[in-house]
Amino acid sequence: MTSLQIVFLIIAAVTLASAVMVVTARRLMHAALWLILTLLGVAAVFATLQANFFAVVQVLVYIGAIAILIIFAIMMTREVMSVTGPRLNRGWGWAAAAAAGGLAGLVAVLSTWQGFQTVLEPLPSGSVGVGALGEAFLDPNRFAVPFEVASVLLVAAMVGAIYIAVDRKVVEEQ
Amino acid sequence: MIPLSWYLMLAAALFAIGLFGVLARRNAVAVLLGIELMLNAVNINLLAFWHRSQQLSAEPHVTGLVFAAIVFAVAAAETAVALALIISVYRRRDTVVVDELDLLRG
Amino acid sequence: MLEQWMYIGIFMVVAMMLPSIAIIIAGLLSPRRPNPIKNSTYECGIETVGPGWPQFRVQYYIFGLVFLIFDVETVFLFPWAVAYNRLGLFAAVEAALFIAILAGGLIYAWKKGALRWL
Amino acid sequence: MDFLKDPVTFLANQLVLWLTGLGLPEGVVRFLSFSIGAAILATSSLLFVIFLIWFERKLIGRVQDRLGPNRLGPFGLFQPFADMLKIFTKEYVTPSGVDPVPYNLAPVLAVSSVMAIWAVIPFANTIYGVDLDVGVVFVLAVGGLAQLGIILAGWGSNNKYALLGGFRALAQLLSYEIPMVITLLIPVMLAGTLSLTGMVTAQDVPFVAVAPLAALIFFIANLAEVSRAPFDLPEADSEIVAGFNIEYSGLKFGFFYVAEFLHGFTSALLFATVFLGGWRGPLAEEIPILGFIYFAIKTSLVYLTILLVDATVPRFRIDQLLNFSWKLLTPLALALLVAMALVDRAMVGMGVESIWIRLPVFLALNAGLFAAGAYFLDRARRRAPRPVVSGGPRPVARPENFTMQPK
Repeated sequence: MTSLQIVFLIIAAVTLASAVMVVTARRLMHAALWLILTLLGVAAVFATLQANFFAVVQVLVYIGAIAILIIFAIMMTREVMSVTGPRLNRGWGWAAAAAAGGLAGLVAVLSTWQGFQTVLEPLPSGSVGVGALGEAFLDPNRFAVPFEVASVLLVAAMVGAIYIAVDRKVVEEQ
Repeated sequence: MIPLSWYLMLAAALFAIGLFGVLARRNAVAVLLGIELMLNAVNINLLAFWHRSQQLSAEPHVTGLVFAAIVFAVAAAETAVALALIISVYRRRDTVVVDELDLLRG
Repeated sequence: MLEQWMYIGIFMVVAMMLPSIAIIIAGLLSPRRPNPIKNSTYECGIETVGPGWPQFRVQYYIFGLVFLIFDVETVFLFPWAVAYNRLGLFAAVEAALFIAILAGGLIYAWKKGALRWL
Repeated sequence: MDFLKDPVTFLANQLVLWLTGLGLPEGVVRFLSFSIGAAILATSSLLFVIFLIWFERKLIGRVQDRLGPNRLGPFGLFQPFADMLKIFTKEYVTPSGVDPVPYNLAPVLAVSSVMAIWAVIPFANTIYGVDLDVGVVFVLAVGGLAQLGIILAGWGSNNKYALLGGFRALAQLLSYEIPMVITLLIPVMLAGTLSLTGMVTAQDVPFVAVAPLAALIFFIANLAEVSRAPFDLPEADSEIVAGFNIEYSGLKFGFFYVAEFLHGFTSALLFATVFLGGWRGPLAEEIPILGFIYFAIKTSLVYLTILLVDATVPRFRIDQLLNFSWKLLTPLALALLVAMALVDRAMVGMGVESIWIRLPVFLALNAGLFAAGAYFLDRARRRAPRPVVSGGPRPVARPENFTMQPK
C-alpha cells in the first residue's frame, strides 16, 4: 500500500460518508453543506487523477456557484428550513433496494471487464495540458460543435430560469 | 499507482447514494442534491477513463476531458432551471414536497 | 505533477490549522462568563422577533443564476485562452461567437429587468 | 555569495541535505521539507498582517489629518501587538442557538482561503510555494471557499441580520467575480499558460501596458472582492449592523478582520503578478533576491493605491454597485476580450508577428473601449432620476429644533 493509495482511501471515505449525510440529513441546509464537503472530496479525487484543471474547476463551479445557488434557493423556500414531517417518502425502502441493486449490478458488470484492474500510473508532466483541450474544442473537425452548443445550452438555461423565476407582477409593480 | 477499479467503485457507490437520494427524499431540493451526486459520479468515471486512455498512448487524449466539461455545463443548466422551477412552484403552491405536487393527477 | 497537489494539500492543512490553534489558545486565555442576556441573539438591543431565518427575495437567486452561467462559461474559455497562441483567426471567431451567445443571454436578463435591485 | 543572492533556495537546499543526512527516505524528506516550507509561508503571511494593520491605520490617519497610532513604540509600531494581546484575552460570546460547526468553521475558512493564494504566488524567480500549472484558476477557486466562509458565518449565527448581511456580501462577491474572471482571461491569452510562474516569465512587456483597460477592470473588481471602499458594503460600519460577522466576538471576530486585511494585500500581490510583471526587472533572474525586492516594490505601489482609494472615495449604494458590475464592467470586459482576440489573430494572420507593432493597436483598442465605457457611464448618470432637493429650510441639529427639551 503506497502513501498515495492511503490518501485516496481517506478521500474516498470522506466523500462517501458526506454523500450519505447529504441524502439523510434532516435539515436541508445541512444536506447542502455536506454536499459541499462531498464536492471537495471529488475535487481531491480529480487531483489524484491528475486532471488538474478539472480539480480546480470543480471547486470554482460546483462549490463557488452551484452550491451557492442551491443555498440561495433553500433560503427562498422558507418552509424547508424548519424540520417538518419525515425527510424520506414512504417508499424509501424500495429506493434503498433499488440503489443497492444498482450498485451491485454496476460492480458485477464492471468486474467482468478485462481493464478493470488497470493500475493508473502517474502521467509524465506536460502531457496533460489545458491547451490540448482548448485546441480540441476549437477544431471544427473535433469538438467545435459541442463547444458552441454548450454556450447555447447555458444561455437557454439562463433565459428559461429567469423567465420562470422572475415574478412578473412584482417587476411590473416597480 | 491506484487501480482503476478503485475509482470505478467509488463512482458507483456515489452514484448509488445519489440514486437513493433522488428516489427517497421528499423535498424537491434534496432530490436535486441527489442528482448532483450522480453527476459527480459520472465525472469521476469520465476522468478515470481519460487517465487510462492517456497513459495507454503517447498522443494527447482529450475526449474524456471534453465530456467532463460538457457534464459541468449540463449540471449548471439543470441546477439553474430546476431551482427556478422549485422557487416558482413554492411561490404558487407553498410547498416543495414532491409527493404533494400532484396538480397533474386526473 | 502530484507533488504540486501534495504541497497544496499540506498548505491547506497548515492554513486551516494556524487560525484554529490561535482561536483555541485565545479560548483558553479568555474569560468565560456567559449569561442569558449576553448570549441572546443580537437585535439592536430589543428582544428577538420571529425566527432567525427570514425569507429572501428572488433577486439573490437571479444574480446567483447569472453568475453560475458565466462561471461555467470559463470552463470553456480558459482552455481556449491557453491554446490561443497556437490557434488562428477562425478559432478566435468561434470563441467570439461563444461569447456573443452568452452576451445575448445577459442582454435578455437586462431587458427583462432581472438585473435590477428592487 | 550564493546565500546573499538567493537565501531561500540556499536554506531549502541545506534543509533537504540535512534531512537526507539523517537517513530518511526520499518521500519523507520531501514531505517534511514541503511541510516546513508551507508552515513558514503561511505563518509569515499571518505575521505580515500585523504590519499591514499598523500601516493602514497610520496612512488613513494621515489622510484624515490625524496622527494615527503614535503612543506605543516608535511611530506606534507596537500598537498592533497591544491590540493582539487585547483580542486574545477577549471573551467569546457565543449566542445561544448557533449551529456550532459552521459557526466556528467560518472564521477559519475566511483566513485560510486567502492564505491559500500565497501558495501559488511566485515571489521571485526561485522563491515560490508551488508552480501549479492551473494557478490562475486555483486563485479563483479559493475565492469560492471564501464565499463559503461568508455563508457559514451568516447561517451559523442564527441571526437574521447576519444572514442578510452575508447574502448581501455574497451578491457583491458573485457580481464582481465575473468581470474579474473575464479580464483574467486576457493575460492568460497573452501568456498562453494558466501557471502564475509562467505568466510572469511571459511578461517581456508587462501586461498592464498591453491591456490597460483589462488591468483597470481587474483592479476595480478586485477592490470589490476584498470589500474596500467604494465597495465596502459588507462591513459598512456606519450603515448596517455589521454584516455577517455580527455575532462573532474575540479572536473569531478578529480573524474576519485579519482575513480582510490579508485579502487586500493578497489582491495587490495578484495584480502585481498578473499585470505588472511580478519579479521581472533588470538582473532579477541572476539575483533572485533582487526580483523579490522588485516584486515587493510593485506590490506596495498597488497596495498603496488600494488604501488611498479606500481612504478617499465614498461608498456605493447596493443597486449602484450591482449595476456597475453587471451593466458596465461585465459587458466592457467581454467586448475587450473579443476585440483583442479578433484583432490580434487577424494581425497575426496577416503576418504581423512583432509585439511592438501589435502593441499600439492594442492600446488604441483599450483606449477606444475605455472611451465607450466612460460615455455610457456618463449617459447613465445624466439619465438617472435625481431626488428633488427642496429649497426650504433644512432641519439643523440645534437644541431649539428638538421637540423634547432637556429639563
